[in-house]
Amino acid sequence: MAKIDELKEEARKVLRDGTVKYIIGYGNGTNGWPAAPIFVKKPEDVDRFIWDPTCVHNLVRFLIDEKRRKARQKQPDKRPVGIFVKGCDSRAIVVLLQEKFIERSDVYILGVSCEKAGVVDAAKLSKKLAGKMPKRVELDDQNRFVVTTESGKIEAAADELLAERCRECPANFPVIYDVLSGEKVKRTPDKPYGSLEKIESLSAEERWTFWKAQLDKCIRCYACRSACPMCYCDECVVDSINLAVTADTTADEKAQRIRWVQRSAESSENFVYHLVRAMHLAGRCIDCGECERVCPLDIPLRFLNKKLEKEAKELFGYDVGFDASLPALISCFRDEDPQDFIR
Amino acid sequence: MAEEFEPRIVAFLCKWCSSAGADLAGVSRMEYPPNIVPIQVMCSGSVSPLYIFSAFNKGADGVLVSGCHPGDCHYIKGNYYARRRLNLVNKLLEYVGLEPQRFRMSWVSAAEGTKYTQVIKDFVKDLKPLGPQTKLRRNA
Amino acid sequence: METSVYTPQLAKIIQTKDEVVGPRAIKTFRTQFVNGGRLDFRCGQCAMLSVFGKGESMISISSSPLVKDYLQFSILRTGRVTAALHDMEAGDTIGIRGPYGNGFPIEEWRGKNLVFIGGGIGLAPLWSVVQTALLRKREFGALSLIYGARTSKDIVFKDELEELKDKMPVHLSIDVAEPDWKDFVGFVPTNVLDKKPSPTNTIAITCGPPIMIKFVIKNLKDLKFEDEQIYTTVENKMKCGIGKCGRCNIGFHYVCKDGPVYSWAELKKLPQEY
Amino acid sequence: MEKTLAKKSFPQWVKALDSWTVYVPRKDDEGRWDFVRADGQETALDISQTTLPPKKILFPQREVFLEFRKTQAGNLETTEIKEVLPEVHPTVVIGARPCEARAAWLLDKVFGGEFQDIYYWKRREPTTLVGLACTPPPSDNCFCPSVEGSPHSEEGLDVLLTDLGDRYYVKSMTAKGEALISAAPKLFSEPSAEDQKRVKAAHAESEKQIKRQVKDARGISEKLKGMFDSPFWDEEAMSCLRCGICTYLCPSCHCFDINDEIETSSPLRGQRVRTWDTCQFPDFTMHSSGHNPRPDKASRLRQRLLHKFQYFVQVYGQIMCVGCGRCITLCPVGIDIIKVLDKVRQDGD
Repeated sequence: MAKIDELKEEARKVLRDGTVKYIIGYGNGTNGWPAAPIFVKKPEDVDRFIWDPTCVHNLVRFLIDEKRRKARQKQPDKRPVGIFVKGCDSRAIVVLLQEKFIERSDVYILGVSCEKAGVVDAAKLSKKLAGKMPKRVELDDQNRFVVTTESGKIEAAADELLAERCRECPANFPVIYDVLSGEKVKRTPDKPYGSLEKIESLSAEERWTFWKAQLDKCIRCYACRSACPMCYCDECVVDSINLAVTADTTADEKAQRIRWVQRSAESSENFVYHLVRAMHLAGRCIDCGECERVCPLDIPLRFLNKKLEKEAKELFGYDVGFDASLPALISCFRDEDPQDFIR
Repeated sequence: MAEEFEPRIVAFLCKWCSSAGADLAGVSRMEYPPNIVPIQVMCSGSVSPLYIFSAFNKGADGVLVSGCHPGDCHYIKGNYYARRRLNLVNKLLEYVGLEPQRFRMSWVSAAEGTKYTQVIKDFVKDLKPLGPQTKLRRNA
Repeated sequence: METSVYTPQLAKIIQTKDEVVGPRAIKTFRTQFVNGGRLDFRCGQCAMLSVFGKGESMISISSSPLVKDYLQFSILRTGRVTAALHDMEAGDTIGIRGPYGNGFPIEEWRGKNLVFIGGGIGLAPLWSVVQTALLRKREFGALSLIYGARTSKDIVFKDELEELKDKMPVHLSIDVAEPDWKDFVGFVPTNVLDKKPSPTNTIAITCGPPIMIKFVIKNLKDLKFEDEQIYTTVENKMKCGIGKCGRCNIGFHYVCKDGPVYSWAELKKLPQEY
Repeated sequence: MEKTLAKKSFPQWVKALDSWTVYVPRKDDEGRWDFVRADGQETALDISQTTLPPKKILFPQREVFLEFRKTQAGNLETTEIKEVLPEVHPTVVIGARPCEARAAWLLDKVFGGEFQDIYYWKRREPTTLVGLACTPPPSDNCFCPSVEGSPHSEEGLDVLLTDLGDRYYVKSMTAKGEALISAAPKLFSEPSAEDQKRVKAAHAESEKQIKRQVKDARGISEKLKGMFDSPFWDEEAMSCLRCGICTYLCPSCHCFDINDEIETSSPLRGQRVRTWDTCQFPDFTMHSSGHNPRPDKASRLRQRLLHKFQYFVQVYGQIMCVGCGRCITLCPVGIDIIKVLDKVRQDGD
């Protein structure tokens, strides 16, 4: 992974001359996972920024909070917000720009290329360390991860600990940035949707038993929705009362609001929630894998969105997160869209 | 005679053609199974995936979305959007393991009363062997 | 067989009366328990009303505890449950559980003058203690009511207020002047300053929208009312009503159990979380 | 009553408890622990960090309170409700951590008192908690000694097992605990003086192995009283994603929601259901008018901390946090309440 020393200088400069409100990046976490999101306002704090294979979080999510905060302030500070992005994160910004949720001028992008490798998979690493927490993770020059724990160092081939999404990553360098560190190493994964084969090869009944067993675990803590940079609706289908209630929302509007999903974490309700979320991410999910990483019950949610990403590519030739001028997947069509399933 | 399973189908019928096709079938006294619960929508493009998942959640054994043939859409593009969106819904339902026959999309114009009855007959014929839909159904 | 504190008793609506029509509709319901249910309560306590299939809503009981043959609730149409209640008529069945909350400490107010200051639907919780004070008139000093609403159409208990006028001074107000409106025009807090209730041996009880309560308390302080002489009720979202579901707290107080009635002396010490 | 139980006869003991519903911690193939029904394949107890604490057994995520229906006879419509009380078979939870049992002891205070929550007690009374002392601590983020607990605390536990290598030292504190031992008396033997010395040593050693601590928790509780309006909370909650992990997985979090869930709308038939709820979601406190006393994530992080470290102390005299470390380990953005509490202690203004 590229180094961020020049980016730090850049960060110090923009903070000092005030062109940027604050910068979202990664610093040292204290809960056992080396990296954690931090927010730096002062130039002298720029040294707190780190960059290593444990910078797994998608920080673009915090641009949503920033927009909400500005909406609540009477005279909001219109300066852009700085943000460190990997390849996948940058594509999330492209989708937010595509949907006009943020303006290009709202964000100052410090791009870091993943070059040969990518980030570690938290679940794989935790399994390898038998639950123990890593102190540091680095990538050595033979493309191996060196993991330091309190009881010494462990080495593993990058492929063994690399996050699934990095192995299938179409472009591991930022597609949009103000400043960039590291070269753009074009990598064409041999099987871009390889991880799906495990499920697609199952029979219908086996697939059902798999997904039922997984989604029955769901406790509806909504971490997948909270971590997702694309899930920015003010009012979600699963919320018990509408969140966008204002003083002039009439009683009838509130009373007639349809409760599509019950609050109970029952299998039927979990399915409606996860299927609707997957559909709402069709053509918008940039496969940053956060939904799967944050899930406390390890439900493989990424496979739901990756499947629709594959369909969007194969059925409609639609790529996500590369071109901010493209219309959304389901608000455009081609004459040659397949219709064999219509009878 | 054992109580034969009668599937209950929720059908989203586009007002301008499929629903008119259904009326034509009715006016021409065509026989077709009474299993569908018709819901008239302004356009097949307005059928949200949430309606489909919610229908299965509330116990529908089959869901049909029927719209106008490409080019006939009263709103020009509605059925093209529906074609793309409901194709994704179909793939997703199949992917999680719902029996593929349970979700069906069709083009039925206002003049195709016979085709409408045929679509319903085929759909009921497909659903009968599957028995009641218990996978996505809410069992309160 | 012990029953759960969450299970409501069934009750029938015996009479409904439209107090206010329109977007901010208010309706008064009188309910009677079926199969021998009963609920003993104190002034200012609330009950959780159930509309089965819709949910529950915490509503203050506006009839006096001395009235035994019905419970009266005045409800603003504002959400899922209250809209369902407004669509109900006499004969429909609802659920009632309670009583909840600490209620007004009316025994401590013996021998004192009582000034009731209400705004909009805020008159409903006050009505219980107004009626009780009238029925036990000898035990209290002078009673008076200052009440206001946005418009004359938004005034609740219109007929009862007319009758009340010959039992105690009633000072009505509306926010904006109307052609045939002869009483005070302006917000309730300004009406309080205008009427200048005297603080000697007097308790002021105020209920209404939070913004009104804030300024009423400020004005009462200007009129030299002590913190212990001012009582109010606090509104927060409630679900269980018995201090367990964790949502209605202001500081370490659960409003449903430790409130909703507070003297300004107590409320001042709690954080502004309502 | 104090006994010892050879490790190799632990499976027989579990089998002997056939008149109970027995839960044991088990690791799935992704390395995630959870309490599952015992099915005879238990070998020995491991030091486990289950994702969901035993709270899910005592206070399940969904509890049906009552069923309601409307029946139509002619034009007469009658509404009936039927209270649904859980019928719970005597249950044993083996392998609960002492901090999780301590959390059950705290939940007893919340669901007891003036208004008894019968749904909780119908599950709590028939349940026996068998804890395993944490030698060593299951997680790097454990800090139970800092919140008046310990790796071998006994509050809420009926039996405390301590691993002495080839055998468990079994200490039963309640009649319910003794009933488990008398279910298979021949498996247990009297503890020798050596065993008693070793168990004390093991307990002392376990406390030294705790890696994290919160200094002066009671002092922090006092200091928190004056910090309601401080901007401190905005900075600390900046990276919060507003999900429900920290509260749903906390053994002592007990907030819940009550909703009516409709099966059929006409004729109306459905259930009133209690489900878990969290102070981290906006509609937890949102008024029908849209006003929200806790409108942003800063006020909700403040509520989570004040409730556990200040309000609970004022109402029940105990710190509500039991130091299990789950909210620290599983927070997606690494918000660490130990770090937040230390900041309160050091420079809380």
